[in-house]
Amino acid sequence: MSKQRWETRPLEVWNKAKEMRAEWQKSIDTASSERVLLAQGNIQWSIGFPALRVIEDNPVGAMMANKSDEFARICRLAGEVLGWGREVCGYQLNCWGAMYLGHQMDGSPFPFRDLVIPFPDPCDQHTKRGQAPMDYSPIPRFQENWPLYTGPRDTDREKAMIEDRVYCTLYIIEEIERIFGQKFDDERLIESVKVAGGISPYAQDVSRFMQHIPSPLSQKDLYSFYTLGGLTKSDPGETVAIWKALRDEVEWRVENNIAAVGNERYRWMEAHPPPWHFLKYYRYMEKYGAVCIGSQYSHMMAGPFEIKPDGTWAPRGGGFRQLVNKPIKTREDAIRAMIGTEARGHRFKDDEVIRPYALNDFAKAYKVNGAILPLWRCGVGCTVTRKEQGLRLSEIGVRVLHYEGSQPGDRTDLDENRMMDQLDVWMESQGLRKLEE
Amino acid sequence: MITAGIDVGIESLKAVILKDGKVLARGIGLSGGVNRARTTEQVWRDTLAAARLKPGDVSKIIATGQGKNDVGFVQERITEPVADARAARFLYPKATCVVDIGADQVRVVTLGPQNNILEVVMNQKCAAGLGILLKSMARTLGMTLEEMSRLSDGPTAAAAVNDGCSVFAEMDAFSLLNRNTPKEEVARAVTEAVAVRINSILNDKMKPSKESTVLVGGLSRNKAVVNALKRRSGINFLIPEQAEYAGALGAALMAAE
Amino acid sequence: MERFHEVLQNRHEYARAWEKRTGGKVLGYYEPYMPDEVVYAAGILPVRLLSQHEPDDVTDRQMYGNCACSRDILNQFIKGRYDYIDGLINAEGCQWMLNAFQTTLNNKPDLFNHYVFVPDYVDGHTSKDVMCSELNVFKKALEKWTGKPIMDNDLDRAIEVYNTNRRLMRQVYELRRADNPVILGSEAMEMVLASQVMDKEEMNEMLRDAIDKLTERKPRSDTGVRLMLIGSPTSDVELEKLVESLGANIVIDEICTGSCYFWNEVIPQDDRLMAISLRYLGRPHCALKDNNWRRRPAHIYQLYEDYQAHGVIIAKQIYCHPHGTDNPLIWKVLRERNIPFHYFERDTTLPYEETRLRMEAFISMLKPELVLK
Amino acid sequence: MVQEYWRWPESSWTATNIDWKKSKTITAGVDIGTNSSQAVVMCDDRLFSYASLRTGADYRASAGVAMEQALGSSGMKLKNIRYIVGTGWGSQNVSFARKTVDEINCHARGARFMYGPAMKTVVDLGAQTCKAIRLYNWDRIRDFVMNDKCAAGMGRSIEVMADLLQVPIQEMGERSLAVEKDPEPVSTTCYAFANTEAIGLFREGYKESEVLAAYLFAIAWRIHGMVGRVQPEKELAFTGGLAKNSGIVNRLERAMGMTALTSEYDPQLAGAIGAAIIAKEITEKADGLKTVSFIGGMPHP
Repeated sequence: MSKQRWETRPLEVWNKAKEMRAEWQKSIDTASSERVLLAQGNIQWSIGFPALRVIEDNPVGAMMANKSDEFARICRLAGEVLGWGREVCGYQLNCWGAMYLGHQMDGSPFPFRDLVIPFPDPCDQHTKRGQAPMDYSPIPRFQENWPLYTGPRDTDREKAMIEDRVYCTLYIIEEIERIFGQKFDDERLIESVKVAGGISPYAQDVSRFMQHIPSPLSQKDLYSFYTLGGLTKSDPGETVAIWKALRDEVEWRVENNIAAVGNERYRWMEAHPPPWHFLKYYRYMEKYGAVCIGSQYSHMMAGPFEIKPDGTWAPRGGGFRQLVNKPIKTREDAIRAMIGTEARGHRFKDDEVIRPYALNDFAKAYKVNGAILPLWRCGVGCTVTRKEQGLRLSEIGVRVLHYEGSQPGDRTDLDENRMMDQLDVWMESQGLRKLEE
Repeated sequence: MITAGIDVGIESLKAVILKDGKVLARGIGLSGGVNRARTTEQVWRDTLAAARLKPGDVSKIIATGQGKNDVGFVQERITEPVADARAARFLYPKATCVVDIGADQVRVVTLGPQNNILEVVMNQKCAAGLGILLKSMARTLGMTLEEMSRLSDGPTAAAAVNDGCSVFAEMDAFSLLNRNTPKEEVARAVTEAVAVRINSILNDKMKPSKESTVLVGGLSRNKAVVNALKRRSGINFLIPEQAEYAGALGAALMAAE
Repeated sequence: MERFHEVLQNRHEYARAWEKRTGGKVLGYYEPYMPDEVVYAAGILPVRLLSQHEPDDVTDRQMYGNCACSRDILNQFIKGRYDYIDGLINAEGCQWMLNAFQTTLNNKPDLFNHYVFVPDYVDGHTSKDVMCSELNVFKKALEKWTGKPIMDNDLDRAIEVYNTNRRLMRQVYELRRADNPVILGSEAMEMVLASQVMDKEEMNEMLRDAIDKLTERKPRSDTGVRLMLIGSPTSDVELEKLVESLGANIVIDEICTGSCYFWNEVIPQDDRLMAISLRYLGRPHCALKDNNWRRRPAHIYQLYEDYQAHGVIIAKQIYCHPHGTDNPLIWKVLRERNIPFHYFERDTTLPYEETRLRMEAFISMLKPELVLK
Repeated sequence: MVQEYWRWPESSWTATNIDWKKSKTITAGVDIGTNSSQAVVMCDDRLFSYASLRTGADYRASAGVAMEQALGSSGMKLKNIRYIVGTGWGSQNVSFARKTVDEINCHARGARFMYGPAMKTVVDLGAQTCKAIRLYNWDRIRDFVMNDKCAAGMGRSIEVMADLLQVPIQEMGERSLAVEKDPEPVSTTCYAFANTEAIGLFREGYKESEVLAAYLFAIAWRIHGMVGRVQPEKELAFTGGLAKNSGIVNRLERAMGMTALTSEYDPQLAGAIGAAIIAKEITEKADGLKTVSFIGGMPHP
């Protein structure tokens, strides 16, 4: 085996992150016994309700797929017999399957939701998200619009959209106050908006550091981290602290050339969730000295980036980050600040839906040699324009590999051996052989 | 010096023994499914015998093909497209692209100016089962692959079967049979479907050039498929004789370097 | 009757002829929430892009995992079947169609195109305002493109034409409620499909005399079992024809290319665009837009009762995710109400034998005597 | 000549203790499936003879051959048979049949005949399609489902697998049961991918029995999901060719927590027997005799 070019060492912040994740999981499980409301969804302002905890089914489903093939399989079956089609997002199928079974992986009772506030998102699966618990037991469900349109941004066009979103949010808050008799705490909301604005600078730094060669982190590390911002809403202060710690450690790693992959000689990017039950292909690629520097999906916490006219790689702005400096006095101010000046959703997905070229900027900025773009046969938001992006990337000389599976959270129809073979072919056809057997 | 290449395919095994760029012997055998390791050794021994050589005479053996990891007695393993590319360059120095159509894989390898590879496109899972579909249809129609190829060679069929998926395609074929569509017609429809599949993979990334594209692999012996494919893609394929040995040849050439 | 069939079969020729005759422009659209009236008011012919069964070896390059409809529409564009289309509209619906829209534009960037945002939260208090402002933007875009303004009386005329069409179609559907209807499911479905690729004024004429003819027609006696069809949009009547050959008749459908297309009218008000927005936000919703209030099951049950159907066929396109996600509730409701139903998936090709088997069994399940007939 | 592991034995049988000349009504049923064809002759209410063979490309011919073999040396001629019903994928090709009936009704009746009045749910494991049927009264169908597309062609998958592992198709089931604990099922049952899947498992050091187990488990699981959609009752029976594969049936029973009813008849015959019974009912109807009558409406599921 050849000598490592760079030193590697585990991330120290990671243990702390683990604890926080565990705490969060606990807080969800104990919600009902603590008489705390449990909301299905992912919302920025939930902090305003002291006794409201929020859980999205994505991480749950991903976790299940990753931890236990068997349980995920049984859950999917529980959903299938009730008529769920294979097109349904694998996360949902896992999560709601567990709901139908009534227990979680570890046998503990399933935390049933008290209300649903689907996180608006261009992906159709999100649009209809959270209907399962609503159809299963009569609980209220609130929805917002997630405006979308093609072509250049048009602020006049977005006025009505912004008003609509502000109205909806305020309406939902009032409804929750009315239905569940909870008092909404404006102060906490305002504070949290500032905080939420506070995470992103750190997250953005982390993202920027990863342009360094050797990359200080790899996709695996990011996947452990990128949901933290969402996970620990209950204590924004803590979240900011850990992101700061992460930022500092990564900076230090960059200064001392601490690498994620010791023999980094090939950088590749991804788009969208990996097969959560089959993460070992990252390690497999490391045999070739290839490091995954992430994807727009995993750099999401930092917000959407773009290449500025002066050639630097910087966040695109818009969204609430833009307005945190403005004085925020009332609940409405805070909400407006969150929604920002742009109603048109601009998270990673729309960038692709609106213009398949977005990934090219990303590829250039991170100096990648190749890209592995999964084709999720039944995933909607996860598959749309994937092929187009492949073509665009190959135009700028990035080698593209597609592999096919059923769903990110679903083991069905992902042929692992075929995928391994494809990885070998892909690497060897670029003149790379395994460094060690 | 004497080198050898072994192509351990899904359906069949191919071996080539090479001496200074000259082929000494070829050997072919049915891949024995899970007993692939054993059958491969058998084929290898036969090929040696045909070349009147002892194992010791061969300085290097390289294996390729989807089952390459199942054989023990080789020094090295390379992936199929690399071998194909090497062979194509050897047979046609001007080749710019090589297409390998096999039992359940289609590989489109675009060659660069030197011996480098610009792009490899392999079919996705759901487009798999090309050779296998033909095989199992032949079984259903109660004819051999050769007969099927002969019968289905001709103008595009009036009837059509699903071109996205082998299983649906078979379902449609059964329906056709049930409505007493003549065997030939059904065979032709299935062949067309296979051609459509392959062509959509040819379209996938870099379009292969019309004149300097080499066609190899087991299915390249199937006249009907090749003609249907020519019709669809408008590519005038260069097909070497012994096209199915291309992989093994490529491996042997690599071993010589 | 046959005329509708012809128009549907030769829809491309029809549109070309229309273009030549009127010198007007043709807009293709993907989604059921497309505000036809605005387009029609601008003197443009809105044509719904429908799929057809054609071997497809080109779309894999740009698409993957899409439903057969969206794939085939792109396929037809690349193969030049739609060369007469001057522009594309995508009124937000499902993402596969958005994908088809995007990808087609990447192939033909010079086409006029516009994206109309339709609120997902159709019941929302302010959604109608968003929709209305979107229609305004759309109107302006069209005016800019055609170079002539859209006047209120243009809109009124368009609304009138479309409402008439809807009323006539309701009349046709009303005939299907009879104990043995004079019109078959396949014929009715062909009418609706044709109406989505035709000039509505011409369509209305054809409809009027078709209805006259229908009234003195003898009903068929051999299609006793009454079925309801729900599920993904379709662009052909193979299934209807099939069940008719097996002694059944589809008397009502709840499909975006079927009854949902014309079910409710625009209720006129001074703010024309608002009137139109309210119509589209109030229409029987497609599986995707049926979000919070879950109106769809109730609507389905209503139709089931009104048309005295014996059973329900749920036909879903493979990879049609809105219906894949909506099915569980539909199943639940149908089971609760003890309504027999059969669910199956269809693909580009409808495997004849398999489908026949399903339908034959389902029909004889509803009417066991048939087995011994 | 290479051994054809996928080929299953064809069979035919004639009752020795029945004198067909004495019986009142003789009826027959012919079931032309995509992979196998069966013909059955029934005298009054008893099974007289059957033949089961592989369907060729020419469905018409297969039907004829099957019928011929069923008549065998019994001296019975087609004209002796009062009424013949055809069923199965190729039912239209049974030229000598007076009527065709869909498999689902036939399997329901056939299973009723084979498994008796206790049975409430039939699962037909055919080569091309699988069906789960729920019955009420005597032979009325309350609800049924058929596999979706990606679960089609399981019979073919089994054949491909037999070829690949070089295991005779009749032995697959038993051999797969040799494992002490079932491994996770393979990710797909589609025959087009069977190759790479199985090879991969071997690479990971699986034994033959374990590969078989993983594969048959996957098939059983697929079917389990489908059967679940009719909310099966515990008195269930398996018919069709795959029902002979203990590896699938066993795992299915385990997954569903039920034990299937058993019968002395060959499960593959259910369709044909059902057809013959329907033929008999039709004749009885013609003679104005009372058939099992339809009592009440749809019961509440």
